[in-house]
Amino acid sequence: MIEHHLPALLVVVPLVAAVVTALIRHGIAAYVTTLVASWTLPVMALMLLGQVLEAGEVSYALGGWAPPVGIEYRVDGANAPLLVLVATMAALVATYAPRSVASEINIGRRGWFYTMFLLCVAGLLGIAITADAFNAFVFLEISSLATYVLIALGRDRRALLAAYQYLILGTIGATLYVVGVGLIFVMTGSLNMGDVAARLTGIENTRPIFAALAFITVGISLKLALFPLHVWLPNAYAFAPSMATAFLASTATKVAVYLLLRFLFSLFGTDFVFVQHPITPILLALSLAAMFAASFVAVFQDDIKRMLAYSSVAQIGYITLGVALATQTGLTGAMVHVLNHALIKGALFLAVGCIVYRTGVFRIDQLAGIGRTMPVTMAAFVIAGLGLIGVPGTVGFVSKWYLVAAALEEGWWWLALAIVASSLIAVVYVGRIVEIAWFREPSSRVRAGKRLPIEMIAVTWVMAGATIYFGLDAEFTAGLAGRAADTLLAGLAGPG
Amino acid sequence: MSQVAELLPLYNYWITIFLMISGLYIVVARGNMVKKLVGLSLFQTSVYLLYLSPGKILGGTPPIIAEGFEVYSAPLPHVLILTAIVVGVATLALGLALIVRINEAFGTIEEDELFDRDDDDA
Amino acid sequence: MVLLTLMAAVTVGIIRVRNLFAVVVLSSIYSFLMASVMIVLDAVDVAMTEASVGAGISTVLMLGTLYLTKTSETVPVHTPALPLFVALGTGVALVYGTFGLPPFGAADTPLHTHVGASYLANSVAETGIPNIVTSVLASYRGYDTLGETTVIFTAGIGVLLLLKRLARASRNG
Amino acid sequence: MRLDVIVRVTTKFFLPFMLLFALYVQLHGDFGPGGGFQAGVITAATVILYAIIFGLAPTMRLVPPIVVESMVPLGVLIFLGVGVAGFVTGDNYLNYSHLAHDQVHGQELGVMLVEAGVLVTVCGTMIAIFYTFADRGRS
Repeated sequence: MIEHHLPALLVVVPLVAAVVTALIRHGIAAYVTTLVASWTLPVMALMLLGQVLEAGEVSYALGGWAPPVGIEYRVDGANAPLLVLVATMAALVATYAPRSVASEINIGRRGWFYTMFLLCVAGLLGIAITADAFNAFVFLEISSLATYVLIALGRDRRALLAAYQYLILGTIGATLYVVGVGLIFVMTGSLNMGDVAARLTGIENTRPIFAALAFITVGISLKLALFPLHVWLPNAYAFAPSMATAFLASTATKVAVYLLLRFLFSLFGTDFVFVQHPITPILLALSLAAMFAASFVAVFQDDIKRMLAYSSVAQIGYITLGVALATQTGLTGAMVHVLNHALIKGALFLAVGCIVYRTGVFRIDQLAGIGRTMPVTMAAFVIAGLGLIGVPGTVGFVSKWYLVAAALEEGWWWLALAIVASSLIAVVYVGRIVEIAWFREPSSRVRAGKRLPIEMIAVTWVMAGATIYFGLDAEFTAGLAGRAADTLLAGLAGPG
Repeated sequence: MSQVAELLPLYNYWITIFLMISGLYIVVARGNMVKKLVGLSLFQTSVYLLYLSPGKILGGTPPIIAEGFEVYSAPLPHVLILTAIVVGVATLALGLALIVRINEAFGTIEEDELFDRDDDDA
Repeated sequence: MVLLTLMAAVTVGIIRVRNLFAVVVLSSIYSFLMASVMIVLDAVDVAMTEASVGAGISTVLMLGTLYLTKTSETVPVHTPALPLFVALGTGVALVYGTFGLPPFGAADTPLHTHVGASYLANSVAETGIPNIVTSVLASYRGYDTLGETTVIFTAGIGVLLLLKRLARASRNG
Repeated sequence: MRLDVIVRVTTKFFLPFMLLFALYVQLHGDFGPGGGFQAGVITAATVILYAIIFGLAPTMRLVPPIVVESMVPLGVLIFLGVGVAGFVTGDNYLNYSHLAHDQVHGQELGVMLVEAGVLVTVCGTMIAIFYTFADRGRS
């Protein structure tokens, strides 16, 4: 019985928890609620993944109204891994959170801070699971509004500016998305993605549909921080509270990537988007620009969180690169990098959270000798950093392997070289941290500080360990990613 | 009236587009944060027209079933726009709250001045 | 049509005027005009909401903000070339897109024949509610409305988090 | 707040009618334009008008902030609860069909409850936001 309702429960449970935390307000009680609720999520997401692997896809009609009249939740090979990712990250970050939050958020605000976190989780899960274009917008706004608040609660006053900037750009992005959906809606009369895909056949080449494609792509690109539209991201990540940064960096942009893929492949169809229109060169150029320019900027950052944020922009470039190739291998590479980069960035930001908790230091030059005073944390940082570079044996290598393979399949050896070359820039910025952390005398700022709580180190290490585990045994993640690529390429218009 | 009816479709969309461009222009060009938010809501409101215009049937009535009426306008766009309005006002409220806090923290709500100050901090 | 022209005029006003009070008042007028246009378009529920939200709540909130901050805008130092380009680019894309749209006021567009028709045909029998907007809002697409309520909830708690003064201990930073 | 006595008297005269109108909009939403959202805004407007005319402190005594702030999540909780009731009656989430003895009544009941949830949240949020803005300006 309960198995049948899992798709709805996955979103409703964090919503109920959010409401409960808002009602009780008390910091500790709210935290316990958050922890319990967020640990039920990965359980449910894994059960759903099991159902998908068994049955192919799971559809759930909300309100009992069959789509397209009602809103449908639909889990298939493409979004099931993403749901597992978001749910697991929510649980891990919630476990990590209490003392980190206690050190950064005023006691009077803690209860509601968790409310915002849960709303953000519910919003992201809602976007990932829905098969209704407008419903996706509503949940996009839930997660966005919650994100703005989370960012604004950072300790630095510039956090407010970062949140404001993100609010403006995020709203523009969401509005452009709504314009695109509106055009599709007028042309097809439907909002359900599968139904739209079926009804689009035959009228693809009309102008409104092409305009809709443009609006939706640009709108979502703002959200996923595609290269020239990434301006909000570095500040947002740099000034948000540690725990929020770790969660957002590993999930928010990934969900936006998924939504874009859903539209490009499932809804408009691979043929229409990539064969008839010059999307591939544009996306390819932007991806390459992101990989090089953002990596390059990352090298010159003074603030460790900003450095990692720019590195995120660069890594999103790798993901869109795989998308631009629009082949099975390329998409597999993109999807596997979605999962892998989430693990890597999660581990890195959690490690930074540990450093900030203990020393309060953000600036890279003040981190001198931190490797000697916090060896356990920094070891995790370095392992994840190696993943960022793409050293064999880490998850980063798996992603790059697929991307290079996809590039070579097309016969574009220069692209394969570019992928390897841009990884070398990552060596520079990760190497810089290693040099400062281990090969300099510890400064007084790094020596002093509180004891690090066990749960923070433990979660950081779970994440860092995962980057190694899935790097050595890539069967699981690559298998899921390959399945996702198949599902996306098959489109929704076909049978089923 | 028939001439008006012929002109109306184009006019509707032209105004919608004009409003959208103006809204977007205000958001991107103006440095004052309150004005930016006004522009943002202009931008959002213009989208409402884009949804509602195609839903109208000439000679139709609002979608409330009653005797004596046969032709009704499409109800679904109305529902979507209701939701969009709500989302818009929620964003506006949050944005204004942020502006108030920014004004307290920095003493200004002009972006140009703010970025100058930001450089001093760094 | 007259209303639409008036709206365009008000928009020009909003762009030009630098006194923020005037801008807020103009945007309130704009919302009323928008609500009138919505009535013409048969969207009575939406018009009611726009009038109460756009002209009511938004105006109150903006005036509250102005009271807490400043009321006039400084002259921008940038040249408006880039913004103009962005805005016009969007406009061109839209003009391009709207040319293929079905004609205004026609009854045989997909919007009316597909899902919309089934709501009109079945609502009274299935839900007993003659106002289709209500039945779609609360039942057929009730989940969207749940999301919408959650958006309000998020914004409400968010504003409280940002602005509510704490009973004890001042915020650091 | 020394305002003209005419304003005060007129406001006092109008307030009950505004509340009554909100109730009408809420309950008549099935047949005419209106529903939980609009009614919530009108109700909130009544309180805000009272606060503007008679001052914030008396309004906060009449409608305490703690009540308003609890209304915000409470409305969502009603909505979510109606949805969960769908599970209990053996249907999908937010399916109201079996809440009452037959489908049409079930739907009507469900819609009414959901609209009530919307009213509570919207009204609570609007008043709460107004309070915080106004309160911020007092210092």
